[in-house]
Amino acid sequence: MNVDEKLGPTRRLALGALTVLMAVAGFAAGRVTFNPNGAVVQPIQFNHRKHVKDAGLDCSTCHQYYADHQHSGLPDLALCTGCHQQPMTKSPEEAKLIKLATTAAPPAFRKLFRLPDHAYYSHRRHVTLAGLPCTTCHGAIAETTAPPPGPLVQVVMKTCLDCHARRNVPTNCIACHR
Amino acid sequence: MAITRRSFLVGAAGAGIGFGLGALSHQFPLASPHVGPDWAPNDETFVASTCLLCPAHCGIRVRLIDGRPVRIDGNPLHPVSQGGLCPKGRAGLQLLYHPSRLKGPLVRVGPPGSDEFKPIGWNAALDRVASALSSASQPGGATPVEWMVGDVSGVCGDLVAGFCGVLGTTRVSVDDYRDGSADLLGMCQGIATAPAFDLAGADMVLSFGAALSEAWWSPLHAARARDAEVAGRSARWVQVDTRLSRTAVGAHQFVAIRPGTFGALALGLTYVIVKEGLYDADLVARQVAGWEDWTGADGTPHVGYRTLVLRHGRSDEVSARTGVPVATLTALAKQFGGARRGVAVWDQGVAWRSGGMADALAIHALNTLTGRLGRRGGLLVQGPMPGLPGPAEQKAPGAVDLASAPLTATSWPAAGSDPKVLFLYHANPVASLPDPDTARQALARVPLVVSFSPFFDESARCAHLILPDHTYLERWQDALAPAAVPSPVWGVVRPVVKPLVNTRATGDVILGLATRMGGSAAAWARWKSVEDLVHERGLSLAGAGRGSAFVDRFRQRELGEVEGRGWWLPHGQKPEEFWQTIVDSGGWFDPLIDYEDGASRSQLPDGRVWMFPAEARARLSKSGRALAEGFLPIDESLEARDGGPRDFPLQLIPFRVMTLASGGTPLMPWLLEHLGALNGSAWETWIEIGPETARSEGLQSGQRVRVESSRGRFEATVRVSPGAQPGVVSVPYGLHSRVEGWGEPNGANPLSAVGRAVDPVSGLPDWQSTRVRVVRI
Amino acid sequence: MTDLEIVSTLPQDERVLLMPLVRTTKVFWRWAAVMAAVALWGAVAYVYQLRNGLGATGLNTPEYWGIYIICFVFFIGISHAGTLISAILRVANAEWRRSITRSAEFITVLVISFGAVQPILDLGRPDRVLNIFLHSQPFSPLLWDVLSITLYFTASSIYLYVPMIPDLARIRDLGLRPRALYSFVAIGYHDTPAARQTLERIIGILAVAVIPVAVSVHTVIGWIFALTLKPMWHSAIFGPYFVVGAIFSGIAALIIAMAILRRVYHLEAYFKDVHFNNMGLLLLVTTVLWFYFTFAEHLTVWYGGEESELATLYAKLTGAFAIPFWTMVACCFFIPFALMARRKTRNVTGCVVASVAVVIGMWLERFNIVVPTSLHPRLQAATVHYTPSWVELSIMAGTLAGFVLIYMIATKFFPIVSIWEIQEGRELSVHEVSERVASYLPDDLAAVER
Amino acid sequence: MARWGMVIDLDKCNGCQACEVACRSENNIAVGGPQAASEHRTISWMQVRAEVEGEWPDIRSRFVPQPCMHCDRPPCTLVCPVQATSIDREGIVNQIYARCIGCRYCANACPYTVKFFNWHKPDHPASTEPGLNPDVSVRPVGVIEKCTFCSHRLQKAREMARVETRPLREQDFTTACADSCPTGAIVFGNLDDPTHRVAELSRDPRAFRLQEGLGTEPKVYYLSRRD
Repeated sequence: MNVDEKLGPTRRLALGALTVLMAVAGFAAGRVTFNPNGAVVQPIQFNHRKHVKDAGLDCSTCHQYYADHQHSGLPDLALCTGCHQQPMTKSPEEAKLIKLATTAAPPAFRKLFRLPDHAYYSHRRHVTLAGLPCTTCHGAIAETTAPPPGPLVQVVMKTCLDCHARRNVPTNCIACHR
Repeated sequence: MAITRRSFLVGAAGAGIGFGLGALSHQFPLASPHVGPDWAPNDETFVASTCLLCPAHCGIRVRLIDGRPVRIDGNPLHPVSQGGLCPKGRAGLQLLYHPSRLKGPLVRVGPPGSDEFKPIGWNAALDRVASALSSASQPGGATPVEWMVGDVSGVCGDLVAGFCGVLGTTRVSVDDYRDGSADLLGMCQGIATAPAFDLAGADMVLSFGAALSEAWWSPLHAARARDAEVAGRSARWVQVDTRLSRTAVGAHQFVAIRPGTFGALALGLTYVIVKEGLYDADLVARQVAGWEDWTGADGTPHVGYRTLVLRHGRSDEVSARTGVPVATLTALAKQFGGARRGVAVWDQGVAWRSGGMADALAIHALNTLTGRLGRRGGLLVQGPMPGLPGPAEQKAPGAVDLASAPLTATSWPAAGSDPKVLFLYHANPVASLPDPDTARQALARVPLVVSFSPFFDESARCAHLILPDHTYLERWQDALAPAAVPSPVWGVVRPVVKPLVNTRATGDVILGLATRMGGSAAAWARWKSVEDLVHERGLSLAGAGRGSAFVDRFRQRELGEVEGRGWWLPHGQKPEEFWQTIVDSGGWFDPLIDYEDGASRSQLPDGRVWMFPAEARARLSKSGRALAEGFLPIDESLEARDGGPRDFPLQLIPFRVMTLASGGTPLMPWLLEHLGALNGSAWETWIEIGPETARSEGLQSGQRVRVESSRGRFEATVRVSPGAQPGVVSVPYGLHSRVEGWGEPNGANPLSAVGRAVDPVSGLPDWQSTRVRVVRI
Repeated sequence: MTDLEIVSTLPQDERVLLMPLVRTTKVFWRWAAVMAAVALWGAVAYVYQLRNGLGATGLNTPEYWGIYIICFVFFIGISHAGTLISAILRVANAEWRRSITRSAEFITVLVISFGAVQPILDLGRPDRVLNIFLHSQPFSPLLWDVLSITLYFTASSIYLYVPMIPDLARIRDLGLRPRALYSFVAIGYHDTPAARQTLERIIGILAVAVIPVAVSVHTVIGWIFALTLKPMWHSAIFGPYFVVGAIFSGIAALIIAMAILRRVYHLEAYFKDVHFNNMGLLLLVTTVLWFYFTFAEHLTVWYGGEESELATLYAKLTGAFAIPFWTMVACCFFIPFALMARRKTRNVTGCVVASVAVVIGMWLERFNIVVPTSLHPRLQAATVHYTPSWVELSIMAGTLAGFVLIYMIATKFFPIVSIWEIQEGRELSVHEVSERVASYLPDDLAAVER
Repeated sequence: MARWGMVIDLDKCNGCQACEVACRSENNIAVGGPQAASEHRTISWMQVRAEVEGEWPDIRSRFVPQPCMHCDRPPCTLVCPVQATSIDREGIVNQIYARCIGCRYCANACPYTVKFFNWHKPDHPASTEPGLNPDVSVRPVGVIEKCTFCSHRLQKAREMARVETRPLREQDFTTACADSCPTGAIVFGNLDDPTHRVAELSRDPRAFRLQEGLGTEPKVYYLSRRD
């Protein structure tokens, strides 16, 4: 085995490390590619900034449940057509919206900020009772001009616990786990 | 460092393997936590309706989240169930969401015996049935149409009966729970209904094998009554039974008795009561006939019941026959005779046996003798409902009366010519008859079998057309409380959810068929739908001038008092408002009935109550059984009939479990997970035997066995239970049908060993006279 | 020159002891193939279990723990063969230890990893195993267990490795293949007297330090059971009882390994009858100790007479578990005691027979501790049974085969008997021992007085 | 601070098992099926067990419904290596399914055998998913689950009370089993609040607890005229 002889220990180590690195990268790529809960693709390239900042709409216009429900709610396209019955701009997305809204089964907006099933979160408790601003968990979603593929703020358990600790709110496992 | 070919290959191989593993990692159930794909407002609402899973018709309150039923609770306003609900009622959700529900009407395409069906439109299906009905009806003769009905409650039963009247057929068989008590009341008191035992008002309840906590007419009514206080102290419940049943566990005293000797015990109790003078002699002399010896109109002398009791009820003899110690017998008799409001209760456990009617008469005599008829805490008769309009109201002469149609299990298929069209409504004869092959052959002989089953069950597989019904959570109906409940209750069954699949209410199908047939049939079917019909009935209640929509218990008492003074406060100004209140609260009831006016004691012309009335004596003496002095049954040796104890050493007693009674259970896995509370059995038919029997037969818990009689056999799992009587094999009944697709129980039909024996006297099935042997497999 | 030629020319000790590294027989390959196949089958079974959940096992409610936990306790017990025995012998200056310590230490290091993997096989969510470190709960005996096993594994590995360095250096110097491996693991050691002295000092410290760690490992495993309220688990005796049982099974495993090595690598000259005799005596002592503890355990339960405890006890003595229980007593006491108590049967065959019995018996002991108690909870009729599924049995066979396979491979890369210690024994110890023995003897009084 | 507890009147229980089914419905407990039943793997957070004494014909029996006892000194929480189960300040012994590694140590430590393991992936056929209670998560395979005293109801009730700015009342929070009992045998409430019925009943002379001698201090009390 001549090749064996040529490779010095350093190069051999480098080769091994490279292989491990490639395998790790491959594993990650495989997991992402075949992830059943992949990137969130919305039917319409909704422009939050235009609606919230420019048009001055309230969050509850579309997310109508946030004040007194667990979920904040997502609008269906029928709600959009309340304003966009006729084209208001020349935006191709708007044209797409009007077209989609008239189909038999219009596609729905998909949830972007998602919690696993075993976590209980109530918008009423946090927004109405505790008075948290939306940005605490949703970040600068109001500034976006197109739907982001993933959440702007990664909320993990530590995020919740830190926030509770900062605000001196008790942390009890079953208050959020179910 | 330059990338050599070797390092590239090694790296690529590593990456490839890593990629594969990464992709595969999602295949394992241990992958990342499940994230709900969607959001929902999760709005919670509650809708009141009525449970149709058994004849008790308890009130239910369905919890809906965004319009989807997610839980069934009891309706706290319901006057009988008062917010309680049995496990079966709660499991109704599983019927609704069962994965094997038929998605729409089906028509057979394969040959008979095959399971090949294909979907068909509702209109095409109805056209086909209507044309078959029209061509089947021959001028002059009766239409050869037959119905088999499993549920005759409320408007649906009336629609079937009315439609049969329209079709001119009397061939209806009903698979119901008759226990012969209505028959008995008719003979003794001239009252054509089953008695209402006022359990809540009794200070002593002496139950002869009645499954009060399990499969009684209204187990919740009984459960509430057991813990009720009567005159400041809690009532005493005594259960006389052949096995330690759930009811026996819940009773204050359990008296073990040999199978088939309930009547003998009643005789023995009467003997002590007479000897101790604990009965109301004055009342008996005034109101009761047949107690003392008497001479008939034709001059023949008759022996009175008193004489018989004294001759045949001696404590030592009775004790020897029943296995109840003399001391227990005497104490029980003294307690019952001394109770101010004692009542003796019985059900199928007594009646469904050869000789059961005489036993029932002897038990009934206890109530008669102690003056418990037509008294609070005794034997009442349910107060009358206001007349409800409906499809069966104008009965043609000779029209079918569903109340007297016999039990399917014993008499179907009837002898004689086969029908041209057979409807199966809530009936599954292939599974519930002792012999599935006979049922299949009978179904195969009929040119058009129409099943309304929402599931692809054994009989639906033999049908030509399946027109699946809604579940009771998706349709309109009404439901009356069973006769065993003293006050009249009219529950509304309403759709709590839009039909999940393309099914249609059978009532609407019947109306549709009648309309299609035209002529008198179309004239009869004047309602748009069952909803229309229920609505009409509700409006008629608004005009009845009594009763109320369901209200809470304080208001119930208040209403009773107000009504007692002759006032009636309608809910709302208009009938529609009254109707709306009824729908919202779940139904209508009348809290005030005067039970002590004597009408519930006797409606015979002479106003007297008969003990062992003439008709019963005549029927008994014609029965061909060995009788003492004309009508008192003598304990026959069953061994002699079935080839002696050598071949069949054990006696078989089928019993009902709350969740198994009245079928449907195999479709509700929640119930099958908790079948036998007493021995932890689940998902299978078991037999209960005592430790002594287990030793003598060499059996152990958990073994699979075959139970064989001279008539047939079934398979089961052995449960050795200290609460089982030596020499007796008890088996739960009702786990015979199954639908593939979700949790299939290992069930068997004990009737295949029992056969279709009928007691010739009462016409009721004879389930408790079977001798069996148990063979290990 | 091939490796074989190099080794063939060496003096006796090195020639015999290095021969397995350079010559591999067909029999070896055959056995290795069989073991690899079984181990692979075990891996297949585990993948099946991963896909189907622990439902693939025969476990149920209340039989929550079964074969995996039995094997866990059993393997960790066997692991006491090496480090503990070798450390005790070293500390006690038992000269006959020289040829057996290495094989014993290998058993420890390999078996402990196979033992430690068992609870992970038993986890419902092996993907979350890191939670033990991320969210530790200091009161859980399971956490202590993870820590003590990790410590023991580390300590044993070092304790195996350090005394092996001179041999590895020698192999490196001989130029045996794979050279990279040997030059890497020999870490530049050169056998000078100073290096040797440092080495021996380190070994001395390690030998003392590893003993409490080994004791803690099995004590904590005993506590896993004893700290619950379960009948016949909740017992103060469990810590020492488990330690004694572990040493007991460890000695037995070591005897079996010695006998096999002696046979397959023709090491009769190194594993001599005296070694078996001495090990047999150790086995005898631990047999008696085991019996004493077992008796004490069961007596207290019987005397206490608590209802649920008695139910478990009688299930073992006369009930459903009578066969495993009395087999265990026979295997762990009567057979080894009868064989080891007599000088005549304390030969190689006798020792092996007794050891095989003890290993089987000790597996049954773990079974008798885990299963009868699980099936007799304080509240519930005992109608439940436990039958291990094919998955559990396959994984058990797979781990056992995996252990044997890796042990076999280890003997192909590392000398299974410490060469330098043998040589040291030949060169120094004879003199040292006679001096030491002389120091034990009574002094000449006249000389002292003068 | 509340201390939630339960009183079960065995003299009233008639073994109807409505509590078991109500609990299944409320807590999305998966159906095991005949296979699981034959393997003793059925999950039921509430179990009605029958105690039978004597021999035929002098035999008596009673039903003992058994949920998690929610011990004040729970043996299960101490042994958990990952803090997946713990007792909270109001005495509810919880189980965090997302944390649990499935070692089943807690199940072994529990003297009441009321912790259940998901041997298989819990099976909820697709058509039954709309009927699942959205307030309770569906458990994954390989974790322990147990009665939580319907703590999801407590979350909602407390939130509702805060919305209506009033204290939590007795009727606001009760468990599904207590709700469902047709004979009213199961009573739930705050053991430390003298106005709650459980507080009164737990001091009844008939009251006892299971395995009291173990010192686990269960918060489920039983009432029985029999010893």
